[in-house]
Amino acid sequence: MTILNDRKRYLPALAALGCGALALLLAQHGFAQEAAQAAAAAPAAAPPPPVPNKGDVAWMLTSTALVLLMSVPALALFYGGLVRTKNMLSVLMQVFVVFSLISVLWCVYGYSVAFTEGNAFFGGFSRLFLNGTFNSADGSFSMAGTFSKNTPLYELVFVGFQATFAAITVCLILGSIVERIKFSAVLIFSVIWFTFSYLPVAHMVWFWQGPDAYTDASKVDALNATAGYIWQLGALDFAGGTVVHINAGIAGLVGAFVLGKRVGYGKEAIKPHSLTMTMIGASLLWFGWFGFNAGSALEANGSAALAFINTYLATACAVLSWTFAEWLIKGKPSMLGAASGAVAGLVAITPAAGNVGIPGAFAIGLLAGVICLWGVTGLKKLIKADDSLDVFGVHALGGISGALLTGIFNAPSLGGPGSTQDWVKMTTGYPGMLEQLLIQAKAVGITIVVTAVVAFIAFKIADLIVGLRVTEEEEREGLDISSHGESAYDM
Amino acid sequence: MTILNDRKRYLPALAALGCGALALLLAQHGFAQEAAQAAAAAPAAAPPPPVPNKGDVAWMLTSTALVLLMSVPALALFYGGLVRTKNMLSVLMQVFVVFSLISVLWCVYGYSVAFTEGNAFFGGFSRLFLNGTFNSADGSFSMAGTFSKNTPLYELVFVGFQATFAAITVCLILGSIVERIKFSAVLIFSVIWFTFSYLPVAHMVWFWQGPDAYTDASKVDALNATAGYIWQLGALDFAGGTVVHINAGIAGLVGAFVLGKRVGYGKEAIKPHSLTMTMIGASLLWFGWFGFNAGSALEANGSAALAFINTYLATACAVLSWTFAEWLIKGKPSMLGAASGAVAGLVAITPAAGNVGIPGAFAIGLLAGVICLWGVTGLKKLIKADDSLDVFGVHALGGISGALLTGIFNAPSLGGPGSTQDWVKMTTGYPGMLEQLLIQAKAVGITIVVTAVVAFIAFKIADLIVGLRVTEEEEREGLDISSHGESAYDM
Amino acid sequence: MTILNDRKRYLPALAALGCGALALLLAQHGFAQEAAQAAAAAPAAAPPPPVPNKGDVAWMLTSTALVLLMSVPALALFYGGLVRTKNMLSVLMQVFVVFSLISVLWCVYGYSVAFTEGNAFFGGFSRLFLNGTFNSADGSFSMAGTFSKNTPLYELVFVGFQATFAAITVCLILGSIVERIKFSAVLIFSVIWFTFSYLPVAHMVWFWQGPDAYTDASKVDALNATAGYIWQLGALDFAGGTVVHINAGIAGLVGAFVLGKRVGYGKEAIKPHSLTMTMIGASLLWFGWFGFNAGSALEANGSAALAFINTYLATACAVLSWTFAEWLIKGKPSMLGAASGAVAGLVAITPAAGNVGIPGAFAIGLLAGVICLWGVTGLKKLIKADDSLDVFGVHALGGISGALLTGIFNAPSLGGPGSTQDWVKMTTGYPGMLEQLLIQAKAVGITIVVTAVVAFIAFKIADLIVGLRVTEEEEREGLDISSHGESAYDM
Amino acid sequence: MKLITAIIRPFKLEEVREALTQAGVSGLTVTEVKGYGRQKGHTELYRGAEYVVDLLPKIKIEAVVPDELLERALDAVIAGARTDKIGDGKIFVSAIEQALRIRTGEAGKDAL
Amino acid sequence: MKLITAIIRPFKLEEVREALTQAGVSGLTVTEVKGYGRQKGHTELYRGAEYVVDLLPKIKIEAVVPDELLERALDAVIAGARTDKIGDGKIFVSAIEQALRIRTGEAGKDAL
Amino acid sequence: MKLITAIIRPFKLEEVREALTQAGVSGLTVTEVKGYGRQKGHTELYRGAEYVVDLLPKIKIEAVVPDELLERALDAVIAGARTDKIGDGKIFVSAIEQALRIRTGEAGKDAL
Ligand SMILES: Nc1ncnc2c1ncn2[C@@H]1O[C@H](COP(=O)(O)OP(=O)(O)O)[C@@H](O)[C@H]1O
Ligand SMILES: Nc1ncnc2c1ncn2[C@@H]1O[C@H](COP(=O)(O)OP(=O)(O)O)[C@@H](O)[C@H]1O
Ligand SMILES: Nc1ncnc2c1ncn2[C@@H]1O[C@H](COP(=O)(O)OP(=O)(O)O)[C@@H](O)[C@H]1O
Repeated sequence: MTILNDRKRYLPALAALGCGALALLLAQHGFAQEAAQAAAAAPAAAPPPPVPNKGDVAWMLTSTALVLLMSVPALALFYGGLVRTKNMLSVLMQVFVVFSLISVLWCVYGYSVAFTEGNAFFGGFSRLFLNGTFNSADGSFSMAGTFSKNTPLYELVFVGFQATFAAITVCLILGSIVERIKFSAVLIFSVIWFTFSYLPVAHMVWFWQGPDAYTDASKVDALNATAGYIWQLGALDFAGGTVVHINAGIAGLVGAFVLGKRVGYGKEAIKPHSLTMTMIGASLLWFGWFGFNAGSALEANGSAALAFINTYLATACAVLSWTFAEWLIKGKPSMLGAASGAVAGLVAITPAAGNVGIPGAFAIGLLAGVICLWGVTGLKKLIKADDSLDVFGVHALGGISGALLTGIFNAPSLGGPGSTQDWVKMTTGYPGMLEQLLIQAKAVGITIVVTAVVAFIAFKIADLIVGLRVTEEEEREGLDISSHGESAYDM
Repeated sequence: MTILNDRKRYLPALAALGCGALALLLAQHGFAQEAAQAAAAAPAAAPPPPVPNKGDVAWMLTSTALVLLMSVPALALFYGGLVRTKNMLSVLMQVFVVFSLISVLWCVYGYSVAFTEGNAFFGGFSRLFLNGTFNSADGSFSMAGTFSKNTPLYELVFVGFQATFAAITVCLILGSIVERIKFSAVLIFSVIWFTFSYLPVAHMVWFWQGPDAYTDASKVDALNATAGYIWQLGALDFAGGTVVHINAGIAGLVGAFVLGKRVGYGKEAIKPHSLTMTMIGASLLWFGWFGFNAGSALEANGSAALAFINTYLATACAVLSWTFAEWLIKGKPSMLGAASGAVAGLVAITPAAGNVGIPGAFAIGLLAGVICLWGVTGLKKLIKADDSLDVFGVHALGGISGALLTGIFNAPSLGGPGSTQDWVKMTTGYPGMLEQLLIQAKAVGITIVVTAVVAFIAFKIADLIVGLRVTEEEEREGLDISSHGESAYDM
Repeated sequence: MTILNDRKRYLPALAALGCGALALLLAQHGFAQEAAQAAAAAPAAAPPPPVPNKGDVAWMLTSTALVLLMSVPALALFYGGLVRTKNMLSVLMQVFVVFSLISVLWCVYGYSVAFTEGNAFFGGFSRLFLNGTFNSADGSFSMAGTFSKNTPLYELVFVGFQATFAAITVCLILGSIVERIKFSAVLIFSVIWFTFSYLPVAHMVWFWQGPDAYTDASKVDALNATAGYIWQLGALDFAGGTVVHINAGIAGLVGAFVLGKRVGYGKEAIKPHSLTMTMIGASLLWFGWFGFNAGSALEANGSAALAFINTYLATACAVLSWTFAEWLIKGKPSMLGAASGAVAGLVAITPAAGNVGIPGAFAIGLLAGVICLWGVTGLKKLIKADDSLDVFGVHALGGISGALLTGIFNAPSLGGPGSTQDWVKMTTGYPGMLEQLLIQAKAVGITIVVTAVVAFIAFKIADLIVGLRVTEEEEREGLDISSHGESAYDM
Repeated sequence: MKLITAIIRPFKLEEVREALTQAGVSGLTVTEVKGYGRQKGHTELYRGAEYVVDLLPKIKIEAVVPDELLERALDAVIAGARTDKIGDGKIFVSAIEQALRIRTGEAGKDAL
Repeated sequence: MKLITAIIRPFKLEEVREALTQAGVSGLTVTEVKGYGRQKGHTELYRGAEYVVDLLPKIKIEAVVPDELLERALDAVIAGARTDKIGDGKIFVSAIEQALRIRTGEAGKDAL
Repeated sequence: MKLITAIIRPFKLEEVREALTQAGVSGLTVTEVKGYGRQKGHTELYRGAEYVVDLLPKIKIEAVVPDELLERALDAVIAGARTDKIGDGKIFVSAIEQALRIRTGEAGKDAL
């Protein structure tokens, strides 16, 4: 007992130490930056960098705020409504703190590791503490590329936008392990998995040099070679089918297996305590997802418009297909079904958003609703894990379906836009349905392997350090009181 | 009993069939589009179309997301909080699914029927399945006009923006008929009313050829003749006083009459189960309404700015006037009153938003609060229908007041901007107060007649097919359990 | 008793009278405006004013809507969740109506007094009823300056944006006085404090002539002399550390003292009735605060990007530091702690948002969490007032910390951008750490004195007119029923 | 004095309360309860998880009455609560030895 | 053994509980109830619909006590719950034939 | 007839209900209550304010049974509710003088 208590105390103490270290680092950093700026002052005499379009900036800031909203409160409410009253705050808390933690780590090293040049799997450390994004000597900002030439964006905007992606991805996993995991274990797992699964997958899928680097055909191969491994394969993932949903969905499933079932699972009725909250969550997810998907165009352009309408339409289609399928099969259409259908549609259209046309949105939406309904009913029974809030059935399955269907409906013959084949001349094309499908499958496969292995190890490490589960008594009492000393409601 | 059950099962089966048919259509469509694109390839040699301003795109995407938020979750919560616990999910579900259904139908045929050329009452079928909005052969997007010359917008953005209008309008009606209507009846009614009331009214009020078509005085009459009937009259409806609020408000009243009163109405206490939810809903409506009204400028320009501040100011005024009037008359100012005042102000300023100046916003807001307070108290007693959540008292009455007051405060002498009289030279003017008021009244009258007739028929058809009401026992038990097999709360 | 009742009735009657007077004023105003427009027609022949960038307009409209969201529903929910069920609606109502009231007063005279030229403490009356912002004769809009030359913004957009600041500031105060104050007293206090504390402080801190006026070094002194007193000192307050948070936080504390403690305070358990609502509120505050802080750049530019990422990062840091500190000290990390940490971080980064670099955001966030945790625990015990929802501990303390730290981390040597020293040549600099810190301290001091004195007088006046507190019996029953005749929940 | 405990359908509360008042009962106490008995429950389905709910919402009314009022009060409850369908509920009668009014300290029948 | 059933004002719960503990009562059970009696209710207004609410929130405390503790316990409740205003509530006493502690199977006074 | 009142742990409800049904009890009524007794509560902390919560969530089951079923029913409750840890709860037995089924007017044992 005493040892347990000590362990409990140990973690925040460590964290406090971390804060102190951080403060020191920052102080150093201040001076280091000064030096860096002095050095940077010389080449600043070059012609002024192109200025971001204010419409793009407006849209990307809005999008970033929208994606933040997707985690807090949207995902927290979607998940929180599905657990029992006694665990409500623990879910809200896990999402709130993990979101914050990953956001901070993103600025400390995550962004650098994911989005600067390194090898095909990991980036480098040149942007630690976001060093170099703002030059305090001359007030200038560094620029990030978009998907159009001569269309820069403040790198800080890109940093913020991507931070919300990293943070929500880790939060998604929580749905599989709620109502029984220790809060300290959640934090330890999050740090490890973020570092060794999210960052490399994001780097593999999304890191490349940007269009402006591709000035000449002769440079193409060398430039491509510096890009992420999956990017090099030619995989299409507009807003995170692999990076976000498959990545999180598989990790969640692993967590459900490693943790074991909740006390009473399968015997007692474990009912959602507030589907009202779940509906609010799902609705805000839909709202915020416009930032997630259409924001992934990085500009307020036609691609954003296409991603936007696809996100809208596919989601509405998935609501209908889940609702009608459930009505047909189970006899009654449920609100939780409609809300789940919306999320399924959103997940599936994520990799496809700007990569397919209207026919793709119809098809992906209608299919996603039915596939994920099967995921949380039929498939769930086969798997026999207590994936508490169906992260696997919705996010992994929806993500995989979406990733593969993107390969198909990207085809211009099915109304899709194809993809840029030549970044020097900016021409688009489509390698062929089988080819693209294979590439997509490879991307899916790699992601699954990486996240499964890393998640397993991360959970095991957390188990070693603090133990994964609360005691049965604490679980019975509810995590709100036992882990956080509060009650969600006093009405 | 068996027949009833069969009927119940019949609907989702039909829907499933529909999905299948859709899938087939889409496959065809893919090929058809290819052909169309091949054909379109030739004239594509013409000079490149003007590019939308990214600030406009950013604003319109944001606005569209905001209007989506107005339905899910805002309206759903505003309504849901007002019903009893046992019917909470049924309200959320009706709004969620109707919103999705209409959004999909909008993309299938609604947009085409409302916003392409046809006659003065209905549009055509050239944009079925949004055909032609994105050209997958060359990656180009079709453009929609705005209210300024040479200021195009991606047509897909306009499609999405308008989709949210259509969808929320049908959802508004639900407030009159909740707590007793069958879910299947809701869906059947929605499809019919949307097709035969929303689409023609939208076409009549808002369809015209856009400013760029008006290149020459000689073309004006011919161009005007292709516009919608009410547009031709010269009616002013900035964001949907007629199309949205009167249209829905009258349909709701008809529904309340046709359905009859809720069991226990007037005898038992039928109290809101969560005014907290209603307040959240009203607040999010206010927030989202900025997209609705200021987005209706279709640009991030001065007109949007004017519509924005008017939407803000009139709403605040209506909150005050409702609150103080209620305080004076009933002895206590209520939160539900303040929230209702906000919605009343928002409804009334909708047709006026960019069509009046600051004095108009003050006046319309202050008046709307008092008028709609009377609508839900005095007038309600006269009407004797169980218009459950006061759709008529707030939306129809507020919409009518707003539509008429728009005619008055549009006058430059009262600080209003007048309206564009000559689309060739882009000059504004004001036909005179009586004239404009008469035009507005005509628009109101036509809308009332169309929606009343269509709503009546649509409810009767739904009654014939599946029956309108659940059984008394189901109503007693609550629709959440009897229609959807779930409970909103388990606390 | 009768007198009391009469007094109760008196207030809404007065308000109604006010509405009538307003209507008359408006009618007059219509004509006055016509005359003004005729006069304005002549100089209108000058070259057309520069047109606002649509990206800026899009961003500022979005930001304004976001700040509105921060009051209704965000702040209302954050506060409402913390009170007992029986007072939930009274909190929602106070926020909703005070927000509306101040917004209306802002348009009537507030904006004019705060943001037009007068003396160093108060502005003038040239913009009463927003007169002159829209010219209905020629459809033109007046322009407001930003912080860049030749970058105008529609003045109406600036009016709306600033309206939300004024309104939320008054709402913030409510947290100190809920659960016992009379609704009528709230309104009277609000009007007085808004007029004599908010308006002068806003004028002192934020009023200046804008960059375009600074055309020539010779004009600088004369121009500076027309600016607000604190602006002249050279104080940095990006988005309202002094104007909003210190201003409100101190007023709240005064209110807590003047009103006295809640019945049962310290004896009975006064627990939050729904931390779920508080979490939703805190999350929406975070979301909306991006408009508040990044919108305060008035453009979609690099400064907005910097303010955005700082707002994001500092908040996440404060969540962590509060959480870990509480864990360490109290044994358990709480959801209310995490949410409070977020608000603390947001408050502290407000004056700093665009005025510091990334290192500043890290430091301010980490410190704010710990400082405000002490504010609501240690310091609170010392003060012995029933500052019910810790407005002082979070907003005043966080605001003061933020204001001072802004002075430090503004230093380019610590990664900060410095500030514009010469508005003619637009060059930046930094006066030195001690100097800037002293200026910041002066700004803080002046604000504290003004708001404390005005708040005290305003509460006393409200006490004289209607009395401050409800009866003990009404307080026991709860304000929802006793003051507003409603219940928040009926589940 | 007797304690009447009636388990009734929620929507019948108002009718029963009125009937009891008419019968001369001066006060009563109401509790929200869940009942299990002959009345069939319903099924709830949350994604893959199906639950049979057979605890149904009921209202419990407790009224202490003087002996002479017992019969009239029982009739009143039955009159107000009856719908003739399974699940209408039960009435239980038990003895109360003492009753006190807290405000005045009155005891026995006077306290009711 | 006797069962003391006290209907009191919600905000008096803590005081009554303490008074009972002081008096030697070792356990009790608390239920949120609604009460109807002499105390006047209030009016609620939702847009056009006005409702008179005369079921007021009360707390029901049930404590089983050995006979010898009865008087002291009754005094404790009264001391803790009294405000001298209408609506303070009632106390009812009835007989308990048997008491069991589930954990140990102990019976009678030992089970309390 | 006897009224069995059992105060048990919330998560034991289902087991107790099944055990009672097995024992032949045909109906019962369930109330959410808060209990105070030997079982230790917990501490809650809201910013600076710390509260010791010693009213814990419990479930009250009331079942009226014919005398001959009493013993079996008591055994059933104990079997279903026991965890051998403090806080398992109590069972109280009292006499019911009369029982009526509202739907049919049946009285006595037939009404159960
Ligand atoms: N033996 C019992 N003891 C306590 N409560 C009972 C008992 N039997 C039934 N009840 C209560 O009465 C309610 C109605 O009983 P039920 O058997 O469903 O219908 P009916 O009253 O028509 O026979 C139950 O839901 C339960 O609350
Ligand atoms: N005859 C009764 N049987 C059961 N409960 C009663 C009875 N009379 C009153 N009560 C309860 O006692 C509460 C207080 O009673 P009331 O008549 O309002 O005031 P007082 O206790 O001061 O006489 C009521 O709200 C009700 O819950
Ligand atoms: N004298 C009593 N009267 C009524 N209820 C009691 C009494 N004593 C205990 N209880 C109820 O029984 C529950 C369990 O009692 P407790 O003393 O905590 O544990 P145990 O039952 O193991 O002795 C309490 O929470 C309370 O609800």
